Amino acid sequence: MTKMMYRDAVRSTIFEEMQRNENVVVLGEDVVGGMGTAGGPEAIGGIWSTSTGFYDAFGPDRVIDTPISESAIVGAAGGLALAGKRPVAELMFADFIGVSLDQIWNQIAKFRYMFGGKTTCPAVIRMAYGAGFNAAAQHSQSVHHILTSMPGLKVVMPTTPADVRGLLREALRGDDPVMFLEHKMLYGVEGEVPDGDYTIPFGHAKLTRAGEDVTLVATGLMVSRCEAAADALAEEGIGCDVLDLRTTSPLDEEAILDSVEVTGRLVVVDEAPQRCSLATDIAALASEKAFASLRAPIQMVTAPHSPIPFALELEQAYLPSADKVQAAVRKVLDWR
Amino acid sequence: MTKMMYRDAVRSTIFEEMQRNENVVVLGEDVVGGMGTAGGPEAIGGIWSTSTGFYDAFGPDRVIDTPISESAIVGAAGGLALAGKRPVAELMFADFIGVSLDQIWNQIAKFRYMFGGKTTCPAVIRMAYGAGFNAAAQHSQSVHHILTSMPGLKVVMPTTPADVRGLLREALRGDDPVMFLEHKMLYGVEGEVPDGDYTIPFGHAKLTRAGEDVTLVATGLMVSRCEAAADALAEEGIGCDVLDLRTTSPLDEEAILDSVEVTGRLVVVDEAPQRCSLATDIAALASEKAFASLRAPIQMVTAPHSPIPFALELEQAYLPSADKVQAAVRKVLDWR
Amino acid sequence: MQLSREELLQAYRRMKVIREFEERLHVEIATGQIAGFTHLYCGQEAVAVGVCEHLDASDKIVSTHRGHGHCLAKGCDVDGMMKEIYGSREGLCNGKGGSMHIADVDKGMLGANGIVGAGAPIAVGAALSLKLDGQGKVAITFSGDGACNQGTTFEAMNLAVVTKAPCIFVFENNHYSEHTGFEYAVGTNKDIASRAEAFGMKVWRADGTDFFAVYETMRDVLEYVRDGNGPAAVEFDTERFFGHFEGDPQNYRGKGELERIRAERDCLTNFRQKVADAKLLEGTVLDAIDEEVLDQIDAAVDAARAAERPQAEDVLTNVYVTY
Amino acid sequence: MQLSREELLQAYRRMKVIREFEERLHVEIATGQIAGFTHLYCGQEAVAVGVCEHLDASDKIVSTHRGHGHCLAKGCDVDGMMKEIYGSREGLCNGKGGSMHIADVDKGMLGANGIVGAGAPIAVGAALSLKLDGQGKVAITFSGDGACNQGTTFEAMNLAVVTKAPCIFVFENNHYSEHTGFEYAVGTNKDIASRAEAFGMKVWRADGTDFFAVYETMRDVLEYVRDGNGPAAVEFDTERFFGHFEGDPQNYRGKGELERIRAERDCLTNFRQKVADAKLLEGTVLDAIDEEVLDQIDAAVDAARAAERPQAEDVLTNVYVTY
Ligand SMILES: Cc1ncc(C[n+]2csc(CCOP(=O)(O)OP(=O)(O)O)c2C)c(N)n1
Ligand SMILES: Cc1ncc(C[n+]2csc(CCOP(=O)(O)OP(=O)(O)O)c2C)c(N)n1
Ligand SMILES: [Mg+2]
Ligand SMILES: [Mg+2]
Repeated sequence: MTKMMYRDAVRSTIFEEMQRNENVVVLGEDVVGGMGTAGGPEAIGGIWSTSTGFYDAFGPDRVIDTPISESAIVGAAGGLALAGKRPVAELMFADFIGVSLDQIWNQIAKFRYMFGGKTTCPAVIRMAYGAGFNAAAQHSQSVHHILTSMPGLKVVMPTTPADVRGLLREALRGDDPVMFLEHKMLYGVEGEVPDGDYTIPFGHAKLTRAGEDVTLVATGLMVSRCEAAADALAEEGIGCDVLDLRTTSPLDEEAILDSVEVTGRLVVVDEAPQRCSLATDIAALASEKAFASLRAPIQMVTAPHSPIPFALELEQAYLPSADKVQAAVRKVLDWR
Repeated sequence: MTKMMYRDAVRSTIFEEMQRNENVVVLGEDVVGGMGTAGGPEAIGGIWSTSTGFYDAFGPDRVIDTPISESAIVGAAGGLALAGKRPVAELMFADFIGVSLDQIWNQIAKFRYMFGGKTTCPAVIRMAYGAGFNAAAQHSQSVHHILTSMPGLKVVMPTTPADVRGLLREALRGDDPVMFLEHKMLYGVEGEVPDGDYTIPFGHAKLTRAGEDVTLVATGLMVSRCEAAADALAEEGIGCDVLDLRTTSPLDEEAILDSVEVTGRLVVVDEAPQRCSLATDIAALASEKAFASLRAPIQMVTAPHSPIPFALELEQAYLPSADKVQAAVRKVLDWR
Repeated sequence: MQLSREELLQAYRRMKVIREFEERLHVEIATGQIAGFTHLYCGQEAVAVGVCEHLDASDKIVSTHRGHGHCLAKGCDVDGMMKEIYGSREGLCNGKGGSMHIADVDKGMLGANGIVGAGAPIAVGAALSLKLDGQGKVAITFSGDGACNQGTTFEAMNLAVVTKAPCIFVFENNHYSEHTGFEYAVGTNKDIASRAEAFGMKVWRADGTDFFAVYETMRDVLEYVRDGNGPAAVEFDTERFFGHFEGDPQNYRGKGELERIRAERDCLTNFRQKVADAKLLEGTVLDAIDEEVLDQIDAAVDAARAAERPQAEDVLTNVYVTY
Repeated sequence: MQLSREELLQAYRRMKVIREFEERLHVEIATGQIAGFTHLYCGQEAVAVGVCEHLDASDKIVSTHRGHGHCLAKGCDVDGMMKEIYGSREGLCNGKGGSMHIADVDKGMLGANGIVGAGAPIAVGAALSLKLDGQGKVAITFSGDGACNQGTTFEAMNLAVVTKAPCIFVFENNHYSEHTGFEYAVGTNKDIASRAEAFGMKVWRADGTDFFAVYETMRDVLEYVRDGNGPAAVEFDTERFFGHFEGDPQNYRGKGELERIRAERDCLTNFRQKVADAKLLEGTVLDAIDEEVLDQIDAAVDAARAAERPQAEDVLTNVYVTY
């Protein structure tokens, strides 16, 4: 076991994988930094410090600093993958899927299918998502529901350094396009990381709190808010299962349904607004497949249906909080 | 009453509105056609024939033929709207939100909010969506769930010529950005159209079949499949409410919940794949707000989780059919 | 002309295969036998063949919605393509892709593409891969005069220049994007190539209806790019003989335009003329090829009609490698 | 120099307001009082002011993530902006937008923008609206040397050329996009303007640290565009005095670079020098303005600190006009 920050887990895993497999190639804006300047390369190593030292170790052909051209970045990742490489492309902010969605959705997600299974497309697209920095409406969004809705993409949302390492290795060694979503507010979080070359298979949720009264399902930053709510409720003798989905596509349906079968009560927490969200996706799943077990209406704790506001107070009010999760748990327990 | 095709309802409504309000401006690829050719302007009037005659009537400043640059088209619509005009932009295929999503999602949807309510953005973005033409994975998609998930956008999906006219007028006279989704397979459908200058307010579903056993909820082409299923089931004495949502944002929650309260059984039909879809959105709504009424698990009849295949047989197997809807109805009726 | 007799015969045959493949599709589509949108390459054969005759399977190309010619020139199987267009399970893409998505990655053909302009960034990525491999291989992206207005095309050109990717941007200017004229839609101070030049690329221009002009130009372009000088661009002036898609009324054409381009700008006629004038090939030999090609296309259509149809359960295969 | 004394004083004051607004923000941000991402315009004042002094409220501008200077030059209220940056309900956008989304549509300021390159198409739309109005008004989009690589910028240039929109593309080349140098990221055969030229636009270039150069150049550009000749582009060579965002270590700078540009490329020093040399304005008058501006900024910060905070219920207002 080693202690490590989330951002370092990202960086070290890619670095090790680049050492291990010469086909792994990194590209993105400022992944090197300093190109074409007096200061010279390695000025920054990614604005999230997730590629520091890569350029010095692997050079410009494997660590490709790009202009501000997200469509070209994702498209080039697609071309690299079709040609046999394992690209890891960085979108500085998940919000920039807006300027690159075609290459994600209509290209890399579909190559294998459209081409009759005769190619693989092992492109990993990393992106920093989520609110909490007061970065306002265009730099704070959660986009997992959009990507999860798209067949051909796998969508990964790690919450801990240990999961980052296992899931990122899995992504880098698989043959499918993976959207690797890193929550900005988690980059600085530290955690224990197992030694050794482990991978974590996709589609396996993690139970981070166990209880028999209510099932809480969440991803990313929302997992810790569920845990806080669960811990507070535990003091009152209310027991919650907290499920960290870890990947939203594939989805661990079984873990959700198994828990709901026991608790009969489900609260889904999502940082995105509710309409056509992952929250509704999971609620719908349970309402179809765990119908007989449900003892109360499913509650969804999500962001409201608005863009993300700038001001401190507004962003705070916007985001699902541990308090709102607690309130939802009480509501499902108080039903009838 | 007049008989009219769906595509003619689109065209005549915009044409009349252009006559009525000089601020209405049309832009898009080949909305004129023939620009810069020996044949001269008006070679096509939109590939769906939804702007035939516009150029001759209103000239190049109000009927703007554009290069193949969807981001610029939607962005220009945004700029026109901020400057006081009422642009109607055409994306030939809804799939092209892939190359223009930023301008839809991060720009026109958010101007009003980000600018503290100090502007309006009356931009209407029309797009042809849906499968049925064997146009394969990049020219057949349903995108309403993606757009519905985005706060700031209104999403309209008319199914009949009469609804086209009322809803399009409402869109053209409102002050919010509207995504106007026209199903390709409906363009050739004829229907009665009321006379006079009527509008249809957004957020009002239409009950197209009434019955007390099961509630069917759908949009676009799927409405007719629900109707076909309902008609067949009616012969066996099974009564279905069929709700055509008409707009998915805003959503007529009341109509759905009222019907489910009576029937206790809900089948949601969606042309898109299920994950984070409108189908899950409505299932989640009912599972939260009509929980006590539900007498069987909600069924979702959707496309499978794959890109849209090309071959006739495959596309047919891919799309929800009236038969699949019937089977789902029987399933909810047979529960326990 | 430095081509051997074998090379000349092969080039002619390839162009003829494309021509007859497309002429036959034109007929077949009219009978309603083929579903979906089909864009025929007829008229532009000299570009695809003049470019691809220089390549081997480890060079890559990325194509467009009008992709049959590029596929055939890069060596995709005629039967497999015809079956794909007919939507058969035996098609090159098992009937899942269709006309707009034909690919054969093993042949270095990274896909036709239904999204205008989407191919260019993909080609840059392929070129970056080839640069890393260090074998002097190149990636080529074909773009129309319409596609050259899509943001992705510009981003790709700039990215290629910045990264010195061995990528060649082949612009096929057939003067129309759907129903709109080049003169209207493409803002330039001269032509498409001059735009590419402004991104810092070396550019070439040639008559795209003259196989020899294309072939000779590409020799220079390829030498430049294979030598590690970074990307390059070429603009070929060409013609499409059919409508944008099958069913297009072509109101945008001038009077007699189609007859004129068929008469004066046919790359096959042009080729025959040139090899006859230079006494390189005999008409009878070419006539024999014509016969063989017609038979080959007949056979391909028969095979496609008889080929196995896909099954409902095929819908859910190949979404991922691992599920 | 054809500016009146009044005009000169106003221009100086505007530049100084921007300078002090930003210098003060630099200090305030360091104390952790201000949330979010803030990009300071310090150093580029002559561009914003040299451009906007020609405009009135019915001309439109579209700005970038580095938008404070453009906003102030276009007449946005100093207090309202400061309050917005502090996230107050009294801010120009009620605290919902923040630094990256300041707008004042009534003043013709159509928004800063957090998405690099997103402003250009919006400006073309505004220009098309102004063209339709027929009053000789223009729309101006500001783009950085980084933004000029985004596909939207190219699409916008082409669309403007094709539609002859009265749109001006102002490129502020400050040599860096975040941490990357212009030399690396921007493929050209000469400069950014030469790319714009290849789209068929008339282009200009000038020193962006010299107010008079900017102002005089823009007089010509505006005359050309207001006369109905279609779009135009201008490239200004300029400098940013702070990091990309507040907190940037600026490792990409050369040794002594910041000191040098502050010493040699400061548009305010330059302005003072020029008006002194030409005996147009007295230093004492400018000193007095400096004092007034400092007071104004002090007052703005005080007001912003004291201003009303937004409430949770504000989150859901203004998503739509009608709900
Ligand atoms: C992003 C996108 N926009 C629009 C279309 C519709 N479309 C298909 S082909 C085409 C014209 C392309 O013109 P050009 O690039 O000149 O190629 P050509 O058809 O002449 O071969 C258009 C507008 C599309 N497929 N993708
Ligand atoms: C689409 C997009 N990509 C990347 C970013 C992150 N980003 C913000 S500013 C910036 C650099 C912009 O450089 P330039 O256009 O030269 O403007 P400057 O910062 O020099 O004013 C980048 C990469 C963004 N906001 N939007
Ligand atoms: Mg063309
Ligand atoms: Mg810059």
